[in-house]
Amino acid sequence: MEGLSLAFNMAPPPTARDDALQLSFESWEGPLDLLLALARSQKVDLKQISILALVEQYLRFIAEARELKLEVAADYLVMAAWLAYLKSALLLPKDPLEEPSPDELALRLQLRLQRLAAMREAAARLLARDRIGRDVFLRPQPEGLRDVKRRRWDASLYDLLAAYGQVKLRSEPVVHMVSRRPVVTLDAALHHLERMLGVRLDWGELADFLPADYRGPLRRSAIASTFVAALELARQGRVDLRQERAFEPLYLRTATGGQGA
Amino acid sequence: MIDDLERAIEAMLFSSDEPLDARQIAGRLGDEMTPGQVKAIIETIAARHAGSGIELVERGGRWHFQTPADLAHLLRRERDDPRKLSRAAAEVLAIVAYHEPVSRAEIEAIRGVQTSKGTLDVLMEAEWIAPAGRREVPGRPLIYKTTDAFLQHFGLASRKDLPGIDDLRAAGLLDPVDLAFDAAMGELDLVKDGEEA
Amino acid sequence: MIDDLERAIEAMLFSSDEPLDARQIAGRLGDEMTPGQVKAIIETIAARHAGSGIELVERGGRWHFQTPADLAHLLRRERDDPRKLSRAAAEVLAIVAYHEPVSRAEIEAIRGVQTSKGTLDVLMEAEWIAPAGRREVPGRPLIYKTTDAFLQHFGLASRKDLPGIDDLRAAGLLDPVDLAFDAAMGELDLVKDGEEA
Repeated sequence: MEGLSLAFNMAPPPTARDDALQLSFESWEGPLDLLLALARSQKVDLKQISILALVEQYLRFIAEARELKLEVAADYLVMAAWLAYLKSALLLPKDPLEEPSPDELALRLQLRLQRLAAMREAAARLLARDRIGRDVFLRPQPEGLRDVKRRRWDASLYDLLAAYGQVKLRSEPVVHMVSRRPVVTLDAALHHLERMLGVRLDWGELADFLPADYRGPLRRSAIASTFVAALELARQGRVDLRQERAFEPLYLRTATGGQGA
Repeated sequence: MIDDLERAIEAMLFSSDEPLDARQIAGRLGDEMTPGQVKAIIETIAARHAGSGIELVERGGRWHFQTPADLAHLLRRERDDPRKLSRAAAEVLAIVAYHEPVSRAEIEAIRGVQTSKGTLDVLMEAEWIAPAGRREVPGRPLIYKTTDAFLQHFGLASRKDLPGIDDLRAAGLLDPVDLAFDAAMGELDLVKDGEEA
Repeated sequence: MIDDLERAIEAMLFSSDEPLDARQIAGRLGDEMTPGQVKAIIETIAARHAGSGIELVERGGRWHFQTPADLAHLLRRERDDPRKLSRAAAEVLAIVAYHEPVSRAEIEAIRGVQTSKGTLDVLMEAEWIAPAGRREVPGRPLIYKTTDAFLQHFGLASRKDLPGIDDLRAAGLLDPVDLAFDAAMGELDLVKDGEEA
């Protein structure tokens, strides 16, 4: 326990009214910061610091602040309560069953103070380095290394001509041309169908009655005209029509009288 | 070992945001230096840097550091950035090519839509069109024509090589309307195709 | 006579607006140079300028020219006002630098107070610290590290140059309290065991 017992030496505590420590809570960044400042006033290495003395300093500081009716923030009071507990635990005869032991709590506090102090000192050393703009200087307006992008536009002759085609199409007056389509008139179909029926006696499919030389669009027209012609002749009772069901081939023959579909 | 005064003047010239003359430097040093003495030191510094990648040069009695001109290509690199010409720009370019010289208003009349200034800028940046004077009409609008670079890029010996309207039609480039018509008559086409096959 | 490659690299470093690393320089030279070869040349240039009024320094693997610190009094002017840091910001910066990567909770454990959002923001805005991912613990807190700009600003060649970092590490002062506590208790136990034996 050599290291720790050394830590609890009762060094004469500096008063809380020490010049360095104004009784203002705005100067402190929380209880740990205040504790570190108080520890520094012991003017010993943090490893050698008396935690008990530090606790006394802190409690006295808070007590004085309250006497002076200063607003003491809650976290300072929480720390004060904890330190008061630590103090009594350190002073009372040790209870070996108590976990964690007050010595351990004191050690933890000491370790935290050491770490904060180390970082505070590191920050000071960092800020004291040769800093750009304060101690060392750069060129104020370096030209900079630049990559200048040179845009290269890409288009093919096809793109150009296709674009022009579009322009022409847009700008030319729109003329709708309805092409003359070859048709087979109803009269022609009737005439042809009558002729075919005269030759053929049995059932025949509608397509069989079409002129063989009608091809392409003309054939489509011939189907339509012949169909209408067939209906017309059926209406006149001159042909019989038969179809198994919708969309099945349509059959026709010369009327045999009263047996139409 | 470079002496302290020389180091100080060198650092001043380096970190100054404008060229400095000998009098300014002498003033900042605060010593009992004459501009002539400063100038002598500046020349020592300039000589020390001669032939390196940093030069100390005099411009109208003031000195500053700069990089040598022969290294400019390393400091400012140019790189190609290929971009596809937009449809609108292609149309404008085609109109200029077929109708040159042509003003922006005329281009718009032919295209039937407004043409942004940026489109012409792109074509000028590509060096495919160039201003060709002004049309002597009210407002004296700028007129544009295509360039040799245009002919070169599109592999044309001259503008006369541009296909005429009939050629375009024969090539199917005036087809889109027919295609649209046929698409509407799709059923018919299918029947026809089937029968003709 | 300074060779062309050396001149070129010197000019690049001189005109760059940010510190350059060997890879960037090699890339720009476009030659078949390895970063290692570039580095050797950079070191030749740095040696040539050593002791002059312009120094070539390395910061985090990148090089830049700057004036020597001992001439600051001649070069400093009123306008030069490097970012003034609050004590809290300076402490947070130091904690990030010496402990990186570090979470906000870890920073707060050391300082014993909450860190206001503004403190980290100031340091990030200065580009001295930057987020470095998340710690894979419950809550996945963001962790922070220092940047190359931090090394540059504070004149550090690398994090190894942080003042006193080796001593702090050796003293265990960069270890968390828990670890240090266990270590201290371990020593005590050894002593105790020794006494009891």
